[in-house]
Amino acid sequence: MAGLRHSELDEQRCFAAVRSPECGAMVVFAGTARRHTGGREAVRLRFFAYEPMALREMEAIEREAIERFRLAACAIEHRLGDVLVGETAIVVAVSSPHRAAALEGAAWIMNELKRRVPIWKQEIAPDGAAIWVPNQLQTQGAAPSC
Amino acid sequence: MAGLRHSELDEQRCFAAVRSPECGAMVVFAGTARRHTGGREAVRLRFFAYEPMALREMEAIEREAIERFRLAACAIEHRLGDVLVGETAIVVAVSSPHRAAALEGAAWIMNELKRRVPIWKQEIAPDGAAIWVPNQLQTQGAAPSC
Amino acid sequence: MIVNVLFFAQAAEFTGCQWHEIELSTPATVADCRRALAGTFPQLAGELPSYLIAVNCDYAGDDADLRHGDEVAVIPPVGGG
Amino acid sequence: MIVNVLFFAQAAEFTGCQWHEIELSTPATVADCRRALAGTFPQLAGELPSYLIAVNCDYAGDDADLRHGDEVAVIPPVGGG
Repeated sequence: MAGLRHSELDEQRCFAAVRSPECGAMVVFAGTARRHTGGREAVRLRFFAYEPMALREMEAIEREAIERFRLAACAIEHRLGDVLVGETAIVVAVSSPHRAAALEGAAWIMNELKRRVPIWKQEIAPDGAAIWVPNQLQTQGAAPSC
Repeated sequence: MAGLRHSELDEQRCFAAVRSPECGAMVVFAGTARRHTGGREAVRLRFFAYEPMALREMEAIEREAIERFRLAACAIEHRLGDVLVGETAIVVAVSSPHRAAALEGAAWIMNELKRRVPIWKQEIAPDGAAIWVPNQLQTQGAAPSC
Repeated sequence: MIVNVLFFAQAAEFTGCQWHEIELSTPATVADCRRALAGTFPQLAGELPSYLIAVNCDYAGDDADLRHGDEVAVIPPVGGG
Repeated sequence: MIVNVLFFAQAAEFTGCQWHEIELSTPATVADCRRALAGTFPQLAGELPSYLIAVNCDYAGDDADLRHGDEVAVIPPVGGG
Protein backbone atom coordinates (compact mmCIF):
# COMPACT_ATOMS: atom_id res chain seq x y z
CA MET A 1 0.00 0.00 0.00
CA ALA A 2 1.71 3.15 -1.21
CA GLY A 3 0.06 6.55 -1.03
CA LEU A 4 0.67 10.26 -1.56
CA ARG A 5 -1.60 12.49 0.50
CA HIS A 6 -2.18 16.21 0.72
CA SER A 7 -3.73 15.97 4.19
CA GLU A 8 -2.45 14.82 7.59
CA LEU A 9 -1.07 11.31 7.80
CA ASP A 10 -2.48 8.82 10.28
CA GLU A 11 0.04 6.45 11.86
CA GLN A 12 -2.74 4.32 13.32
CA ARG A 13 -4.19 3.63 9.88
CA CYS A 14 -0.80 2.39 8.76
CA PHE A 15 -0.58 0.10 11.79
CA ALA A 16 -3.98 -1.30 10.93
CA ALA A 17 -2.93 -1.88 7.32
CA VAL A 18 -0.13 -4.25 8.28
CA ARG A 19 -1.49 -6.00 11.38
CA SER A 20 -1.80 -9.77 11.00
CA PRO A 21 -2.34 -12.74 13.32
CA GLU A 22 0.69 -14.45 11.75
CA CYS A 23 3.01 -11.61 12.69
CA GLY A 24 4.80 -11.01 15.94
CA ALA A 25 6.23 -7.62 15.08
CA MET A 26 5.05 -4.36 13.60
CA VAL A 27 7.20 -1.27 13.14
CA VAL A 28 5.94 2.15 12.22
CA PHE A 29 8.50 4.79 11.35
CA ALA A 30 7.23 8.36 11.15
CA GLY A 31 9.38 11.15 9.77
CA THR A 32 8.25 14.46 11.19
CA ALA A 33 9.05 18.04 10.25
CA ARG A 34 11.85 19.30 12.49
CA ARG A 35 12.21 22.86 13.65
CA HIS A 36 16.00 22.90 13.40
CA THR A 37 18.29 21.37 10.78
CA GLY A 38 21.95 22.24 10.98
CA GLY A 39 21.88 25.91 11.92
CA ARG A 40 18.62 26.69 10.12
CA GLU A 41 15.16 27.16 11.56
CA ALA A 42 12.09 26.09 9.64
CA VAL A 43 8.43 26.86 10.33
CA ARG A 44 7.22 24.34 7.79
CA LEU A 45 8.31 22.04 5.01
CA ARG A 46 6.79 21.84 1.56
CA PHE A 47 6.93 18.65 -0.48
CA PHE A 48 6.54 18.24 -4.24
CA ALA A 49 6.44 14.98 -6.17
CA TYR A 50 6.55 13.60 -9.67
CA GLU A 51 3.47 11.74 -8.56
CA PRO A 52 3.06 8.80 -10.95
CA MET A 53 6.76 7.95 -10.78
CA ALA A 54 6.91 8.46 -7.00
CA LEU A 55 4.06 5.97 -6.54
CA ARG A 56 5.75 3.47 -8.87
CA GLU A 57 9.02 3.73 -6.93
CA MET A 58 7.25 3.45 -3.57
CA GLU A 59 5.43 0.33 -4.77
CA ALA A 60 8.68 -1.13 -6.11
CA ILE A 61 10.38 -0.46 -2.75
CA GLU A 62 7.52 -2.23 -0.98
CA ARG A 63 7.84 -5.29 -3.21
CA GLU A 64 11.60 -5.39 -2.82
CA ALA A 65 11.40 -4.98 0.97
CA ILE A 66 8.80 -7.74 1.31
CA GLU A 67 11.05 -10.12 -0.62
CA ARG A 68 14.36 -9.06 0.91
CA PHE A 69 13.21 -9.10 4.56
CA ARG A 70 10.38 -11.64 4.20
CA LEU A 71 7.92 -9.08 5.50
CA ALA A 72 4.26 -9.99 5.82
CA ALA A 73 3.04 -6.56 4.78
CA CYS A 74 4.25 -3.07 4.12
CA ALA A 75 2.64 0.37 3.80
CA ILE A 76 4.24 3.68 2.83
CA GLU A 77 2.50 7.04 2.86
CA HIS A 78 4.12 10.36 2.01
CA ARG A 79 2.53 13.72 2.52
CA LEU A 80 2.76 16.45 -0.12
CA GLY A 81 2.29 20.18 0.16
CA ASP A 82 2.81 22.09 3.41
CA VAL A 83 3.79 20.19 6.55
CA LEU A 84 4.03 22.20 9.78
CA VAL A 85 6.84 21.63 12.25
CA GLY A 86 5.92 18.59 14.37
CA GLU A 87 3.60 17.09 11.77
CA THR A 88 4.32 13.81 10.02
CA ALA A 89 5.66 13.86 6.46
CA ILE A 90 6.27 10.15 5.93
CA VAL A 91 4.98 6.96 7.50
CA VAL A 92 6.44 3.52 6.84
CA ALA A 93 4.71 0.53 8.43
CA VAL A 94 5.87 -3.06 8.17
CA SER A 95 4.93 -6.35 9.77
CA SER A 96 6.90 -9.55 10.06
CA PRO A 97 6.92 -12.70 12.14
CA HIS A 98 10.17 -11.50 13.73
CA ARG A 99 11.21 -8.15 15.10
CA ALA A 100 14.72 -7.94 13.63
CA ALA A 101 13.34 -8.25 10.10
CA ALA A 102 10.67 -5.64 10.82
CA LEU A 103 13.18 -3.11 12.19
CA GLU A 104 15.76 -3.74 9.47
CA GLY A 105 13.09 -3.66 6.81
CA ALA A 106 11.80 -0.28 7.98
CA ALA A 107 15.34 1.13 8.00
CA TRP A 108 16.03 -0.19 4.50
CA ILE A 109 12.77 1.23 3.15
CA MET A 110 13.58 4.68 4.53
CA ASN A 111 17.04 4.60 2.93
CA GLU A 112 15.65 3.54 -0.43
CA LEU A 113 12.87 6.08 -0.24
CA LYS A 114 15.29 8.92 0.47
CA ARG A 115 17.57 7.71 -2.30
CA ARG A 116 15.26 7.21 -5.24
CA VAL A 117 11.66 8.39 -4.85
CA PRO A 118 11.17 11.60 -6.86
CA ILE A 119 9.93 13.85 -4.07
CA TRP A 120 11.50 17.21 -3.28
CA LYS A 121 11.51 19.25 -0.10
CA GLN A 122 11.60 22.97 0.60
CA GLU A 123 12.30 24.32 4.06
CA ILE A 124 10.36 27.50 4.74
CA ALA A 125 12.14 29.87 7.13
CA PRO A 126 10.35 32.22 9.57
CA ASP A 127 10.83 35.09 7.07
CA GLY A 128 9.13 33.06 4.32
CA ALA A 129 12.31 32.26 2.39
CA ALA A 130 12.24 28.80 0.82
CA ILE A 131 15.27 26.64 0.13
CA TRP A 132 15.48 23.26 -1.57
CA VAL A 133 16.96 20.64 0.74
CA PRO A 134 18.12 17.42 -0.88
CA ASN A 135 18.65 14.29 1.17
CA GLN A 136 22.09 13.51 2.45
CA LEU A 137 22.60 9.95 1.35
CA GLN A 138 24.20 7.54 3.75
CA THR A 139 25.50 4.89 1.42
CA GLN A 140 27.89 4.76 -1.47
CA GLY A 141 26.54 4.28 -4.94
CA ALA A 142 23.68 6.43 -3.82
CA ALA A 143 22.37 7.35 -7.27
CA PRO A 144 19.49 5.15 -8.39
CA SER A 145 20.51 2.46 -10.79
CA CYS A 146 19.53 3.21 -14.35
CA MET B 1 6.99 6.75 30.39
CA ALA B 2 6.80 3.09 31.36
CA GLY B 3 3.51 1.31 31.96
CA LEU B 4 1.97 -2.07 32.64
CA ARG B 5 -1.64 -2.38 31.51
CA HIS B 6 -4.30 -5.03 31.78
CA SER B 7 -6.31 -3.60 28.88
CA GLU B 8 -5.61 -3.11 25.17
CA LEU B 9 -2.56 -1.07 24.27
CA ASP B 10 -2.88 2.00 22.07
CA GLU B 11 -0.04 2.60 19.63
CA GLN B 12 -1.32 6.06 18.81
CA ARG B 13 -1.07 7.16 22.45
CA CYS B 14 2.57 6.08 22.46
CA PHE B 15 3.22 8.08 19.30
CA ALA B 16 1.66 11.12 20.93
CA ALA B 17 3.80 10.65 24.04
CA VAL B 18 7.08 11.01 22.12
CA ARG B 19 6.17 13.52 19.36
CA SER B 20 8.24 16.70 19.47
CA PRO B 21 8.92 19.63 17.12
CA GLU B 22 12.66 19.12 17.63
CA CYS B 23 12.52 15.55 16.34
CA GLY B 24 12.66 14.31 12.79
CA ALA B 25 12.02 10.67 13.54
CA MET B 26 9.63 8.58 15.59
CA VAL B 27 9.60 4.81 15.71
CA VAL B 28 6.90 2.69 17.26
CA PHE B 29 7.56 -1.01 17.61
CA ALA B 30 4.57 -3.18 18.48
CA GLY B 31 4.97 -6.81 19.44
CA THR B 32 1.79 -8.71 18.71
CA ALA B 33 0.59 -12.15 19.69
CA ARG B 34 1.37 -14.58 16.90
CA ARG B 35 -0.75 -17.57 15.99
CA HIS B 36 2.20 -19.83 15.18
CA THR B 37 5.57 -20.17 16.90
CA GLY B 38 7.81 -22.97 15.75
CA GLY B 39 5.36 -25.81 15.21
CA ARG B 40 2.92 -24.72 17.92
CA GLU B 41 -0.42 -22.97 17.54
CA ALA B 42 -1.63 -20.48 20.15
CA VAL B 43 -5.04 -18.92 20.58
CA ARG B 44 -3.80 -16.42 23.12
CA LEU B 45 -0.86 -15.46 25.27
CA ARG B 46 -0.95 -14.72 28.97
CA PHE B 47 1.58 -12.42 30.60
CA PHE B 48 2.57 -12.22 34.27
CA ALA B 49 4.91 -9.70 35.85
CA TYR B 50 6.77 -8.98 39.03
CA GLU B 51 5.18 -5.58 38.66
CA PRO B 52 7.26 -3.19 40.81
CA MET B 53 10.54 -4.62 39.52
CA ALA B 54 9.29 -4.76 35.92
CA LEU B 55 8.43 -1.06 36.06
CA ARG B 56 11.82 -0.24 37.59
CA GLU B 57 13.64 -2.16 34.86
CA MET B 58 11.51 -0.59 32.12
CA GLU B 59 12.26 2.88 33.47
CA ALA B 60 15.96 2.05 33.72
CA ILE B 61 15.95 0.83 30.10
CA GLU B 62 14.29 4.10 29.04
CA ARG B 63 16.93 6.17 30.81
CA GLU B 64 19.77 4.11 29.39
CA ALA B 65 18.32 4.25 25.85
CA ILE B 66 17.85 8.02 26.00
CA GLU B 67 21.48 8.46 27.01
CA ARG B 68 22.98 5.82 24.73
CA PHE B 69 21.13 6.85 21.54
CA ARG B 70 20.53 10.52 22.45
CA LEU B 71 16.79 10.01 22.11
CA ALA B 72 14.44 12.89 22.74
CA ALA B 73 11.80 10.73 24.38
CA CYS B 74 10.89 7.14 24.99
CA ALA B 75 7.74 5.27 26.06
CA ILE B 76 7.30 1.58 26.84
CA GLU B 77 4.00 -0.14 27.60
CA HIS B 78 3.56 -3.84 28.26
CA ARG B 79 0.24 -5.58 28.51
CA LEU B 80 -0.43 -8.17 31.24
CA GLY B 81 -3.05 -10.90 31.43
CA ASP B 82 -4.65 -12.45 28.34
CA VAL B 83 -3.66 -11.17 24.89
CA LEU B 84 -5.54 -12.65 21.92
CA VAL B 85 -3.74 -13.57 18.72
CA GLY B 86 -3.27 -10.39 16.68
CA GLU B 87 -3.46 -8.07 19.68
CA THR B 88 -0.52 -6.00 20.86
CA ALA B 89 1.47 -7.15 23.90
CA ILE B 90 4.25 -4.55 23.90
CA VAL B 91 4.67 -1.07 22.46
CA VAL B 92 7.98 0.78 22.38
CA ALA B 93 7.94 4.36 21.07
CA VAL B 94 11.00 6.56 20.65
CA SER B 95 11.75 9.92 19.09
CA SER B 96 15.04 11.37 17.98
CA PRO B 97 16.31 14.12 15.71
CA HIS B 98 17.66 11.40 13.39
CA ARG B 99 16.13 8.21 12.10
CA ALA B 100 19.09 5.87 12.54
CA ALA B 101 19.19 6.59 16.27
CA ALA B 102 15.44 6.09 16.56
CA LEU B 103 15.50 2.72 14.79
CA GLU B 104 18.60 1.48 16.60
CA GLY B 105 17.23 2.72 19.91
CA ALA B 106 13.96 0.85 19.45
CA ALA B 107 15.85 -2.35 18.58
CA TRP B 108 18.11 -1.99 21.61
CA ILE B 109 15.16 -1.36 23.94
CA MET B 110 13.39 -4.49 22.72
CA ASN B 111 16.53 -6.60 23.27
CA GLU B 112 17.01 -5.25 26.77
CA LEU B 113 13.36 -5.67 27.59
CA LYS B 114 13.36 -9.31 26.49
CA ARG B 115 16.57 -9.92 28.39
CA ARG B 116 15.91 -8.44 31.79
CA VAL B 117 12.37 -7.26 32.52
CA PRO B 118 10.68 -9.76 34.88
CA ILE B 119 7.66 -10.61 32.75
CA TRP B 120 6.70 -14.17 31.85
CA LYS B 121 4.63 -15.53 29.00
CA GLN B 122 2.35 -18.52 28.64
CA GLU B 123 1.13 -19.70 25.26
CA ILE B 124 -2.38 -21.07 25.44
CA ALA B 125 -3.06 -23.81 22.85
CA PRO B 126 -6.47 -24.42 21.24
CA ASP B 127 -7.08 -27.27 23.75
CA GLY B 128 -6.42 -24.92 26.67
CA ALA B 129 -2.99 -26.28 27.55
CA ALA B 130 -0.60 -23.59 28.77
CA ILE B 131 3.17 -23.67 28.39
CA TRP B 132 5.75 -21.22 29.65
CA VAL B 133 7.76 -19.74 26.81
CA PRO B 134 10.97 -17.94 27.73
CA ASN B 135 12.62 -15.51 25.33
CA GLN B 136 15.35 -16.76 23.09
CA LEU B 137 18.10 -14.28 23.66
CA GLN B 138 20.04 -13.04 20.71
CA THR B 139 23.21 -11.79 22.33
CA GLN B 140 25.94 -13.29 24.40
CA GLY B 141 26.12 -12.40 28.04
CA ALA B 142 22.38 -12.51 27.99
CA ALA B 143 21.82 -12.81 31.72
CA PRO B 144 21.20 -9.47 33.42
CA SER B 145 24.21 -8.06 35.17
CA CYS B 146 24.04 -8.42 38.91
CA MET C 1 16.93 -13.07 59.95
CA ILE C 2 13.81 -13.64 57.92
CA VAL C 3 13.51 -12.80 54.22
CA ASN C 4 10.36 -13.02 52.15
CA VAL C 5 10.89 -14.99 48.96
CA LEU C 6 8.61 -14.48 45.94
CA PHE C 7 8.19 -17.14 43.26
CA PHE C 8 7.12 -16.43 39.69
CA ALA C 9 6.08 -18.45 36.67
CA GLN C 10 7.61 -21.97 36.66
CA ALA C 11 9.21 -21.31 40.05
CA ALA C 12 5.75 -20.88 41.60
CA GLU C 13 4.61 -24.11 39.96
CA PHE C 14 7.56 -25.98 41.47
CA THR C 15 6.98 -24.59 44.98
CA GLY C 16 3.19 -24.55 44.89
CA CYS C 17 3.17 -21.10 46.43
CA GLN C 18 3.78 -17.50 45.37
CA TRP C 19 5.78 -16.49 48.41
CA HIS C 20 7.42 -18.07 51.43
CA GLU C 21 9.28 -16.71 54.45
CA ILE C 22 12.72 -18.22 54.90
CA GLU C 23 14.78 -18.01 58.09
CA LEU C 24 18.54 -17.59 57.59
CA SER C 25 21.32 -17.28 60.16
CA THR C 26 23.00 -13.85 60.16
CA PRO C 27 25.04 -12.89 58.15
CA ALA C 28 23.53 -14.38 55.01
CA THR C 29 24.08 -13.99 51.28
CA VAL C 30 22.01 -14.82 48.24
CA ALA C 31 23.94 -18.10 48.01
CA ASP C 32 22.78 -19.01 51.53
CA CYS C 33 19.21 -18.24 50.55
CA ARG C 34 19.53 -20.42 47.42
CA ARG C 35 20.72 -23.35 49.60
CA ALA C 36 17.84 -22.87 52.03
CA LEU C 37 15.33 -22.73 49.18
CA ALA C 38 16.68 -25.92 47.61
CA GLY C 39 16.31 -27.65 50.97
CA THR C 40 12.77 -26.39 51.57
CA PHE C 41 11.53 -26.98 48.01
CA PRO C 42 13.19 -30.10 46.55
CA GLN C 43 11.12 -29.78 43.35
CA LEU C 44 12.68 -26.36 42.79
CA ALA C 45 16.25 -27.48 43.45
CA GLY C 46 16.98 -28.79 39.95
CA GLU C 47 16.12 -25.57 38.10
CA LEU C 48 17.06 -23.06 40.78
CA PRO C 49 20.72 -22.71 39.69
CA SER C 50 19.52 -21.48 36.29
CA TYR C 51 17.18 -18.89 37.83
CA LEU C 52 18.19 -15.34 38.69
CA ILE C 53 17.62 -13.74 42.06
CA ALA C 54 16.51 -10.17 42.71
CA VAL C 55 16.74 -8.49 46.09
CA ASN C 56 14.39 -5.58 46.68
CA CYS C 57 13.68 -5.32 42.91
CA ASP C 58 17.34 -5.38 41.75
CA TYR C 59 19.12 -8.37 40.25
CA ALA C 60 21.66 -9.64 42.79
CA GLY C 61 24.64 -11.98 42.52
CA ASP C 62 25.22 -14.94 44.80
CA ASP C 63 27.63 -13.01 47.04
CA ALA C 64 25.20 -10.15 47.71
CA ASP C 65 24.39 -9.69 51.41
CA LEU C 66 20.85 -10.11 52.68
CA ARG C 67 19.24 -8.23 55.53
CA HIS C 68 16.25 -9.01 57.66
CA GLY C 69 13.07 -8.11 55.83
CA ASP C 70 14.54 -8.18 52.33
CA GLU C 71 12.24 -9.11 49.47
CA VAL C 72 13.95 -11.87 47.48
CA ALA C 73 12.51 -12.83 44.10
CA VAL C 74 13.20 -16.06 42.23
CA ILE C 75 13.24 -15.17 38.54
CA PRO C 76 12.96 -17.93 35.93
CA PRO C 77 13.95 -17.06 32.35
CA VAL C 78 11.81 -14.09 31.36
CA GLY C 79 9.41 -14.00 28.43
CA GLY C 80 8.22 -10.43 28.06
CA GLY C 81 8.19 -8.36 24.90
CA MET D 1 10.77 12.91 -32.93
CA ILE D 2 9.30 14.97 -30.14
CA VAL D 3 9.64 14.15 -26.48
CA ASN D 4 7.93 15.96 -23.61
CA VAL D 5 10.39 16.97 -20.89
CA LEU D 6 9.18 17.61 -17.32
CA PHE D 7 11.16 19.77 -14.88
CA PHE D 8 10.93 19.49 -11.11
CA ALA D 9 12.16 21.47 -8.12
CA GLN D 10 15.36 23.43 -8.87
CA ALA D 11 15.25 22.27 -12.50
CA ALA D 12 11.92 24.06 -12.96
CA GLU D 13 13.38 27.20 -11.39
CA PHE D 14 16.30 27.15 -13.84
CA THR D 15 14.07 26.67 -16.89
CA GLY D 16 11.18 28.82 -15.74
CA CYS D 17 8.71 26.16 -16.90
CA GLN D 18 7.41 22.81 -15.72
CA TRP D 19 7.50 21.11 -19.09
CA HIS D 20 8.82 21.71 -22.60
CA GLU D 21 8.59 19.77 -25.87
CA ILE D 22 11.97 19.05 -27.40
CA GLU D 23 12.52 17.98 -31.01
CA LEU D 24 15.30 15.43 -31.56
CA SER D 25 16.50 13.77 -34.76
CA THR D 26 15.80 10.03 -34.90
CA PRO D 27 17.39 7.90 -33.48
CA ALA D 28 18.00 9.68 -30.19
CA THR D 29 19.25 8.71 -26.75
CA VAL D 30 18.98 10.31 -23.33
CA ALA D 31 22.42 11.85 -23.96
CA ASP D 32 21.09 13.57 -27.09
CA CYS D 33 18.19 14.93 -25.07
CA ARG D 34 20.55 16.23 -22.38
CA ARG D 35 22.56 18.10 -25.05
CA ALA D 36 19.40 19.61 -26.54
CA LEU D 37 18.19 20.69 -23.10
CA ALA D 38 21.51 22.36 -22.27
CA GLY D 39 21.29 24.28 -25.55
CA THR D 40 17.67 25.34 -25.02
CA PHE D 41 18.07 26.25 -21.32
CA PRO D 42 21.56 27.68 -20.69
CA GLN D 43 20.68 28.33 -16.99
CA LEU D 44 20.06 24.59 -16.57
CA ALA D 45 23.27 23.49 -18.32
CA GLY D 46 25.56 23.81 -15.29
CA GLU D 47 23.57 21.54 -12.98
CA LEU D 48 22.08 19.20 -15.57
CA PRO D 49 24.98 16.70 -15.52
CA SER D 50 24.31 16.08 -11.81
CA TYR D 51 20.59 15.49 -12.38
CA LEU D 52 19.07 12.12 -13.15
CA ILE D 53 16.75 11.44 -16.06
CA ALA D 54 13.67 9.25 -16.04
CA VAL D 55 11.91 8.06 -19.18
CA ASN D 56 8.25 7.12 -18.79
CA CYS D 57 8.63 6.98 -14.98
CA ASP D 58 11.79 4.81 -14.89
CA TYR D 59 15.30 6.05 -14.24
CA ALA D 60 17.25 5.86 -17.50
CA GLY D 61 20.98 5.98 -18.32
CA ASP D 62 22.50 8.24 -20.97
CA ASP D 63 22.58 5.50 -23.57
CA ALA D 64 18.88 4.64 -23.27
CA ASP D 65 16.97 5.07 -26.54
CA LEU D 66 14.14 7.57 -26.80
CA ARG D 67 11.02 7.23 -28.88
CA HIS D 68 8.57 9.79 -30.17
CA GLY D 69 6.12 10.73 -27.43
CA ASP D 70 8.27 9.64 -24.51
CA GLU D 71 7.87 11.48 -21.20
CA VAL D 72 11.32 12.54 -20.05
CA ALA D 73 11.73 13.86 -16.48
CA VAL D 74 14.66 15.91 -15.21
CA ILE D 75 15.21 14.81 -11.60
CA PRO D 76 17.33 16.99 -9.29
CA PRO D 77 18.60 15.38 -6.04
CA VAL D 78 15.52 14.13 -4.23
CA GLY D 79 14.43 15.19 -0.74
CA GLY D 80 11.55 12.96 0.29
CA GLY D 81 11.23 11.01 3.51
